[in-house]
Amino acid sequence: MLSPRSILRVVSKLLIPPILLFALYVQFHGDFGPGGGFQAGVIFASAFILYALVFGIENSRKVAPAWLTRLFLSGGVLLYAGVGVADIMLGGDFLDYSVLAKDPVAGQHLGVLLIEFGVGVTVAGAMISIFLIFDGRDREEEN
Amino acid sequence: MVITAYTLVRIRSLFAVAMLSGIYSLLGASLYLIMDAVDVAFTEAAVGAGISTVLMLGTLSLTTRMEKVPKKTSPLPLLIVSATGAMLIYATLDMPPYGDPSAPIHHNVSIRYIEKSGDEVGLPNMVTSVLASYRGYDTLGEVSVIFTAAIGVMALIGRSARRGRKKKQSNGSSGDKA
Amino acid sequence: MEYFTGLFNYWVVIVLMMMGFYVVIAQHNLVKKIVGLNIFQVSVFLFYISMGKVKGGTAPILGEGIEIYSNPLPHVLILTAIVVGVATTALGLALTVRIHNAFGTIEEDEINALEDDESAPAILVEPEIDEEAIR
Amino acid sequence: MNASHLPILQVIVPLMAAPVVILLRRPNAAWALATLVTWTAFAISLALMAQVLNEGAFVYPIGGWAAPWGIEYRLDRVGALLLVIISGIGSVVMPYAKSSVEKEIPRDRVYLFYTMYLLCLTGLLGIAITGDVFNLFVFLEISSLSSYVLIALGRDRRALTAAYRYLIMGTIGATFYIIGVGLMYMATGTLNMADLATLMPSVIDQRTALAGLAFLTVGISLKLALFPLHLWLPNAYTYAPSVVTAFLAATATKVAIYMLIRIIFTVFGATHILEVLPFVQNILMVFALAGIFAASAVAMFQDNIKRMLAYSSIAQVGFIILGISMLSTLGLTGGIIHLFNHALTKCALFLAIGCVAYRVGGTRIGDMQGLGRRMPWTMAAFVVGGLSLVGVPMTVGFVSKWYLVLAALDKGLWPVAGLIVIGSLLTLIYIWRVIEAAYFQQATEDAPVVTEAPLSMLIPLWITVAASVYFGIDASRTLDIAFDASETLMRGALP
Repeated sequence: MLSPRSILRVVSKLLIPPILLFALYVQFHGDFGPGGGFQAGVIFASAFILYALVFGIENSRKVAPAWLTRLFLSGGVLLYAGVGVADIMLGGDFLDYSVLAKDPVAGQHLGVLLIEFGVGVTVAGAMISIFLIFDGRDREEEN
Repeated sequence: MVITAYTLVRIRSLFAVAMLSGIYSLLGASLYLIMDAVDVAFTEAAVGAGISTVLMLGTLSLTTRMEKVPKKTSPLPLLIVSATGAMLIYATLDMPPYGDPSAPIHHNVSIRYIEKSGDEVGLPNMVTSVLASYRGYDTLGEVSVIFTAAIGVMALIGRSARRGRKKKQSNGSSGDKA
Repeated sequence: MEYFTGLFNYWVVIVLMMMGFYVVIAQHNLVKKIVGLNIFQVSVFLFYISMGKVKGGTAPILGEGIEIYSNPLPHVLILTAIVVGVATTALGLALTVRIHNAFGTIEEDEINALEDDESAPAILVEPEIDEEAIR
Repeated sequence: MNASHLPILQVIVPLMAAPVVILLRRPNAAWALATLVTWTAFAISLALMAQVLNEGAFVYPIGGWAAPWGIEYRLDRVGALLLVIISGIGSVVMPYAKSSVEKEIPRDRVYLFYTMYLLCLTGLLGIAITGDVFNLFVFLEISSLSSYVLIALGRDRRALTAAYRYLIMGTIGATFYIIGVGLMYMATGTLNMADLATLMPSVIDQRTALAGLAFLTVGISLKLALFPLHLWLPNAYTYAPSVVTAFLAATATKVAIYMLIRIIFTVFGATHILEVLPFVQNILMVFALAGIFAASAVAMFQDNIKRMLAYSSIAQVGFIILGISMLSTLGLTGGIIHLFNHALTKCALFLAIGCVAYRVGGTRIGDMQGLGRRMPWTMAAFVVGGLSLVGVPMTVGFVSKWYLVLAALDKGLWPVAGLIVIGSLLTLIYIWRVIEAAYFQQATEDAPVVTEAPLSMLIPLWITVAASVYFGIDASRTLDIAFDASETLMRGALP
């Protein structure tokens, strides 16, 4: 009964959660090992692309509608720049994370974590929306 | 890598070109790894071999798969390339040898990153500390570049509103003003 | 002799760079030009990473008992440059798709011929005017 | 928050506005926000200019890290002048943009257009203020990527190929630039401009540094469309939307010229270059003169006025490079002042042509017939702008040409001075063709009935025209800035 397609579906259903988890690991572990926001964003997006390839563009659009990817895209940039502005408000220079907490090193840590998150969000949003636009055109013509 | 690049120049099937370009990136990534650039290798593998190839294939499915045979070839490009290459070779003659620890780049700015970043930023991964803190502003620029590209692609080949709305109704989501 | 082995690495990178550069300026296919641009850029990145390498050094992640690290700064620059590269690629490919819609070809010679043909309708009212040409 | 953060706010305000526009999405809201932001940026740039004039050059460390380790913003007179030009032109064209964009861009893409516009502004401002060569590359790419998109949004399908060609050439230029930066970095181990400037004298005779200079110059020359690397420019300017052409023509190439000035004078140092490579000066001068004459000659035979003005831009870039190539204070003053003046003049001319395109729908010489009577204000503005381009006294064009001639005479280059005058006269020929069509020819029978352009487009047009006359009559302020700037730049070269 199992068609090749359903095998694909089952396998990818099994694969997608670990990929997402791995993305989060890369996102927040980047300070210690290799990795960081950018790589995490790409991995996150690739999990989504796998989903889109297996379950079709239309379904994946339900998961990530255009307004959501737009929010991701803009939110990341705003978060990053917002951290910088917050530093100014707190009396430091732009992107000077030391003022974010009492202890400069802790402030640095917090700042890096926040901006890496901003990077990850924007990159994931960008990759997903670029992929959907490229591939979405394709499918539309088929319909 | 040289072989891959050469095949790329000769081959006419664009599909193969896209795959080979992915392979080229992957080879590049492994070279980065050999040269201690783990972060870079990671990124190149994900981006060059992953995202770029997917985009190439997407483009090919929207355009054509085969390249046509060019009618004429001109010697000018070869001339320009040779001149540029010669200039670069000329530049290498005064360079410190590969891996030389006494090269100027290892003695100026980088020392502080290596010696102090652990205390100043508190992260063991120096690449992350430099990327996110010392040169954090570059990274903000980088995020803006990727943002620009995504919006640019949207502006160029995004769905037009008319067709978008048709889709939107079936999706049941709102928010499309135009 | 050591002088030459020391520089050999750079020379290989330069050869790769120039192959990519050649593809960009000599090829007539728009997709292939972008692939060439990719090769050109990846080779430039290799050049940066090679200069960051220190003999006997390890990856620049702080650890116990490690004395020599490779230079982290080129790595950071190249991370940024890779992102810029993929952004350029995405935009270039998007433009290629649009050009294919508008002209029906992605060969530079044919596009030039079409551009010189003034009689053809040149104004695009809608970005996606030519539905049939896509497939 | 106080005034000391102005340098970073200059760039960060438009940058942060871009994602907000994406979230707003309504065309009118997008336009309103973009206008507000560009005007804020203009105000900030004026404040910065005042600060530079009062207190001299200053530095703003980003991230709180001191210079060679972190990235710093470094602002001096040239940089401040560039900021004023970019944000000034950027805010003047905004009221104009509203009607023009509504007509030329599909409605559902208008907000994307303004996002791109803001990002382009961010990139250009970022280049003009940064003190770090790699940071410059990042912002160069922001401005380039967004300008490719802006050009491709033109209605003609040839806009697409123009943008593609620009993308390829621009990316080659940018890649050459990073090769050059890499070679410099290899020779010195730093990326900070001030740091590079102190280290450069000791390594400038090394082949690595020299090749770096070569790659930087070629890469930037691609961006600034120095003849013969100008091939991307004519089509890009011809087919881009009117607002984009006016904005990019006035700013993008100027910023590239600024980069060249920074590299040659600040980083390498003019006198050092002259010591090691005395022939560089002549090479640049030959290319500049060849560009002036070749581009002017081509411009004379163009049927499309936008394309004619695009070729004229290449010729004017030639004039500016000519001033720079003299590597003297006077020549540099001429170059910088021409940079400012040409930005004003070309912006006015392209805005005028944009008005014509808005009403008539075409920009060929034939479309201009009889327009002198039907669109009197637009055409009068075009005439004043054209005279300024030629270099008639009482306009800005005269002041800068005058200084270029003086600089050439000062160096004893009589033939060059003569060529500058002849080159300016060539400008008269192609501008005259338009004037003749507009004032001395009757409109054809089937020409559409047109009226004057809307006020929202005329006012920005006349602001730029008035500015180009004002700074032509009272040039002392701009001249002072340009002269002081060139003196510092030349001195920066001395040990």
